[in-house]
Amino acid sequence: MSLEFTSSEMMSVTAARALNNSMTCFVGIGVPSEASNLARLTHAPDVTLIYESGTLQTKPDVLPLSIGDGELCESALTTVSVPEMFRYWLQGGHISVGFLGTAQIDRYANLNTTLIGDYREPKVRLPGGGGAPEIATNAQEVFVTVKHSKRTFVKDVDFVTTVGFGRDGKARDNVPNIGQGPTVVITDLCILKPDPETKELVVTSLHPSVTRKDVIDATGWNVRFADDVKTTPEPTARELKVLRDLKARTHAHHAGQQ
Amino acid sequence: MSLEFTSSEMMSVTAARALNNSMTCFVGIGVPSEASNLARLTHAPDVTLIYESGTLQTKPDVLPLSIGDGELCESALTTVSVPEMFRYWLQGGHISVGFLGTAQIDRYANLNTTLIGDYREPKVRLPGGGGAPEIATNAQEVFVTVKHSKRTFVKDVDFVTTVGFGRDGKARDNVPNIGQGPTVVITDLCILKPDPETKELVVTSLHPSVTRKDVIDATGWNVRFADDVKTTPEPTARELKVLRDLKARTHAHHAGQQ
Amino acid sequence: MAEFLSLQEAVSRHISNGDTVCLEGFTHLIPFAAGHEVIRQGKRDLTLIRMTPDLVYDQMIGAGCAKKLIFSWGGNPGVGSLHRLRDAVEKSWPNKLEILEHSHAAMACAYEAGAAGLPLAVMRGYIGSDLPKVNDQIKFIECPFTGERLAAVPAIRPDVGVIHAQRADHKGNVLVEGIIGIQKEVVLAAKRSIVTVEEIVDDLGAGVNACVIPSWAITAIVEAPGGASPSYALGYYDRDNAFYKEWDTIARDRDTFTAWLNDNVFEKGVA
Amino acid sequence: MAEFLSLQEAVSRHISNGDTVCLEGFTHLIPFAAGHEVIRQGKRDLTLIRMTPDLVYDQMIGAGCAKKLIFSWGGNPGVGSLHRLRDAVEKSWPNKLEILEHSHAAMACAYEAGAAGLPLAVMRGYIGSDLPKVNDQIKFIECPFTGERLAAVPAIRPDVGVIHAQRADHKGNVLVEGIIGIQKEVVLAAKRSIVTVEEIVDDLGAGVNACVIPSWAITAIVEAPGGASPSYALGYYDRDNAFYKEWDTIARDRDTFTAWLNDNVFEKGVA
Repeated sequence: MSLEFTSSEMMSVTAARALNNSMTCFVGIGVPSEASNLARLTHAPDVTLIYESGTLQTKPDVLPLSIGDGELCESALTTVSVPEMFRYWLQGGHISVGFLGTAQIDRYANLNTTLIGDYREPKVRLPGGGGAPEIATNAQEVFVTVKHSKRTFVKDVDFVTTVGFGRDGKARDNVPNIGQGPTVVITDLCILKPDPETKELVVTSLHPSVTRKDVIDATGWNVRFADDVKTTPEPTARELKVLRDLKARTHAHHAGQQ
Repeated sequence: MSLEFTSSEMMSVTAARALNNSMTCFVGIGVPSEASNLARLTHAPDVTLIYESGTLQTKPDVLPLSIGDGELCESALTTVSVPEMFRYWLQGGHISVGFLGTAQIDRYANLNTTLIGDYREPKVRLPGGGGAPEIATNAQEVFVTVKHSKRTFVKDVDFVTTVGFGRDGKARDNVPNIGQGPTVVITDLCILKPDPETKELVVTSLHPSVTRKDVIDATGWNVRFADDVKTTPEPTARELKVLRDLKARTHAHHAGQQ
Repeated sequence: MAEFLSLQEAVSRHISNGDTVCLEGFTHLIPFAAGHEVIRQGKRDLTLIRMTPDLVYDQMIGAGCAKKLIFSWGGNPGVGSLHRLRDAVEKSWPNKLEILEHSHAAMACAYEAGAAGLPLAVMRGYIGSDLPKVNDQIKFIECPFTGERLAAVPAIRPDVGVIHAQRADHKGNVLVEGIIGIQKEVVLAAKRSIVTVEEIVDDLGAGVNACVIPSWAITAIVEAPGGASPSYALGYYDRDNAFYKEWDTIARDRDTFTAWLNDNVFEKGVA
Repeated sequence: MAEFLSLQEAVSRHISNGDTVCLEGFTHLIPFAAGHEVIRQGKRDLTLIRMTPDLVYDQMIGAGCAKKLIFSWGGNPGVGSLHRLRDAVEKSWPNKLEILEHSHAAMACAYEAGAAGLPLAVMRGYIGSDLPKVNDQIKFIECPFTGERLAAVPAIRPDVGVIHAQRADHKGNVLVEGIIGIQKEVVLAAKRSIVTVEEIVDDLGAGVNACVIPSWAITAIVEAPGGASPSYALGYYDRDNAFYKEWDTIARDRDTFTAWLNDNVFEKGVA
C-alpha cells in the first residue's frame, strides 16, 4: 500500500533521514529546521541541534519562526553569545553538519542568498549571507535542502554567497582547515551528490513517481544522472504523522501568539 | 598627638589614598590588594575593584591569599572568564588604574618580576609577568607600591617584565592606544612620581620622620627630590583601625581554613 | 556610572545626526522603543549597523533616518523581505541607502574585536565567497606562524550602541538573560551606550556567572517596559509573531507604511 | 559523547609520554587528583602548559613528569616560590626543565584562539617588555586597516586538556561555576580532554546562560570528589590555605618533597 504525501513532505522526510544520532548539526531556518527536528523526533533522538543564535543542543517542541525564538533557548542545554557560537563552536571545529537552505544553487553546489542580477543593480535583493558562508567552510560537511526549479537550480549562481566547490569545482582544493563541503542536496524531486572527481552535482536518487524528465525540466543545466539511480524510499506512516503533528503544533503556536 | 604606626601601615594607607570612588582598579595581589580594599572600606566605598581571575566589582570581606579566592567571586557583581577579563575589560579600555607590586623597579619605573641576574642563568628566579605587562600598557594609568630597598630600587632592572617608561624613558612616546603608565610609586618611605619631561622617578613626598638620607640609602640610583618635597600625611586613627581589623580578619580567616 | 534618563532624553542627548549607531538584539531583546524614539526625533544620516536588520531597521530606514546600512542578514525572519529596506536600496525611497554587507561570523567577530579594544578581527572566513569582491573592508592576512591565509575585518566601534535588557538595579548594573547575542559586545564596543530595560529592581537576582554589564560600562539607562516588543524579552513576554507576519503587508506599500508610522510611532508619545 | 572512566583509565588511555598537556584552573578548580594520577603512572617528557603553575605543577615537575613548561606566572600565590620548579630550572633536578614564558593576557588570548580553531591570537600586548626577546613565539604583525603594530602568539592546541568542574549529568554534560577561568577554552582547544568532577547528578541545575560544556565536546569524565583539593570548588569546599603555606616547607627540600610524594601520592590509590 502507498501513503499519500506531498513533495514537500517527501523532501523534509528525506532531509531528516540524512541526519543521525552522532551528528552535531548547525541548523538553518526553514526546511533544514523542519527536517532536523523531524529527525530528532523520529530516528535520531540524540542528534545535537545548534542554532546560530547561541542555543546549544536545543529541543524545541514547535518549530521556531526565527533562529532566536524563545523555545530554542528554553529547551537548550545552554545558550552562549553569538561571537562564542561562531568562534568556539563553528570555527572551533565542533560542527559535523551544516544544514542550509538557499535561494539559488549551481552545478558546483555554490549557494546564492544575496541577490538575483547584478550586485549594484539587483533584479531581486535577497537577505544576504547570514551564517552560511562560514558554516559551509567550517562544518565538516554540508547538507543542502531546497525546492527544485529552474529559477533555483542554475548553471552558475549570480553571486557566490556561500561556496560549494567554486566556479570550477576546485575551490576547496589545497585549502587548509576546510570542511568537505556539500555532500548531499535534497530537493522535492530527488537527491543529488557531487561527483567525487569533478564535484558537479549528479542525481543519485529519484523520489517515488518522479521521472528523469521532471528533474531535467526543473534544472538550469544539463544535469547528469548517476549510473545507478536509486528510488528514494517513501516516508513511513510514523514519519508523516510526526511531521504533520509538528507542523500543526507549530502553526497553532505561532497563530496563537499575538 | 601622634599615633603609633609601622612603615608598612604608612605605605598601605598612603597607597589606599591614591584611589577614589570614580576609579576602576585592576588589583594586584599583596600590598595593592590590601590598599585597594582599605580604600573601599574607608574613603572610597564605591571604588570598583577587579581581579584578573575574572571577578568584576568585588567586595571581599577578608583579603584574598590568591587572586582567585572564593570570597572574590562570591562578593563580585559577576565573574567572567579570564580571556574576557583580559580582552574586554582590560584591553577594551575599561580600567582606569592598574595597581601593581613588583620585585625590582628602576628609575624609569620599569618593573621586573621575572628574575635577578641573567635570563639563561638566573641568580634568583621570580614568578614572572602574570597580568602586569598588559595591565601597565592598557590601564589608563598605573600605581606601583613596593617596599623601598637598594635591592628593589635599582638603576636599571635586570629584565623589563613590565614597561614603565622603558630603558630611556621614551617607550610610550608615539605608541598608539597606550595608557600614561606609572603616575605614582608609593613605598614605605616616600612617594615618587615620574618627572613630566624625563620620566625619571622623583621623590615628591617623604613619609613622617623619614629623612632624605633614608631614601637615598635605600635607592640604587642617585635619586632626585622634587623642588617642593611634601610630608605625607599620617594615617588617621580610623584608617589604622580599619586596616588592622581587615588584617586581623584576614589572618583569622586564612589560619582557620584547614 | 550609568545615568538614568527618560527615553526622550537618552536619544536626544546621545544620538546625533550622522552618528554610527548599532541597535542590537539577536532576534531577542530588540530595542524597538529606542528605534521609535530615534524616528520621532527625526535623526538623519545615521550609519546603521546590525547583524540582522529586521523590522526595527525597516522602520528606521523607511522613516528616512539612515544613509548607510552595515549588516549580514536583512530579512523578516520566517516571513520574507524587508520591503522598506529594499525600496531604499532599489528605488532610493525615501532616500538613497548605501549598503555594506558581511557574514554573521565576520560581524560577530568584529563586535568581539570592538569590545576587546582591537582595531581588527581575524577569522577563518569568506573562503570562496564573492562577498570580499563587493566589500572593500574585507582583507586577508597571513598567519606569521603557519602561513595560513585568514580573513580580517575592521572592528566595529560605533558612536552609540543601543540594546534592550531584562532589568537594571538602582545602581545601573544590567542583567541580560537568554539569547544574549552580542548585547554585551555592543555596549563595550561603543563610545556611548543606551540600555533600555523592562524594569528597575532592587536586586538583579543574577547567578554568579550571569551576563551582567556593570553600571560604569554603560552611559544611559532607560526604563522602557515592553521596549523590545514585537520581539520578545525572555521572562517577560513572547514574540508577537502575528505582527511580524502582518508587517509584510504594512511595509509592502509606501502609503500603508507611512500611515502605520504616523499612527504607531509619531502619534505615540514616549513610554 | 564523553565516556565515563575511572581516573586511572582516563589518564592511562589519554595521556602519553611526550604529550603536550594543560591542567588548568585559574586558582579555582585545579585538577590535583588528575595531576597526582599522572605522577603515579610515571608519565615522562610532558610539555606542561598552565597560566599559573602552582602546587600541582610543582609536584609534577618535582616528580619528573615534565621536560618543558609554558606559563605566565609561576609561584605559590600569597606564599612565595615554587621550589621544585626552581630546582628543576636552576639545578636540573630531577631533570632539565625548559621554560617558555608569556604574560597572562597572551596565554588567555592563546587559549581563546585555540578554542576558536585559529592558529594565532592577536592582541595589544608586550609593548616595551623584554619577554619577546626571550620567547621566540611572540611575533608582531601590522593591522591592515590602521597600521598599528600588534602582538601575535600561537594558539594553544594541546594534545590533552585536563580540568576539574563541579558536576556532570549522566549524559556527560559538565557545569563549571564561579571563577570559570579558562576551563571551557582548555577543553575546546585540546585534541582530547579529561574532566574530573565533584559529583555526577541527575540535573545540573544550571541557569540558562551557565557555563556548561556539552558531553560531545569532552573526551572523558571522571568522578573525583575532592579532586581540586587543596584548591577549592565553589559550593563544595574551601581552599586549604594552610596547606599552601605548608607546601613551602615541604617543597623546599628534595628529601621532604620525596617523602611527601611517597606518602601522599604514590601510596594513595586512585580515588
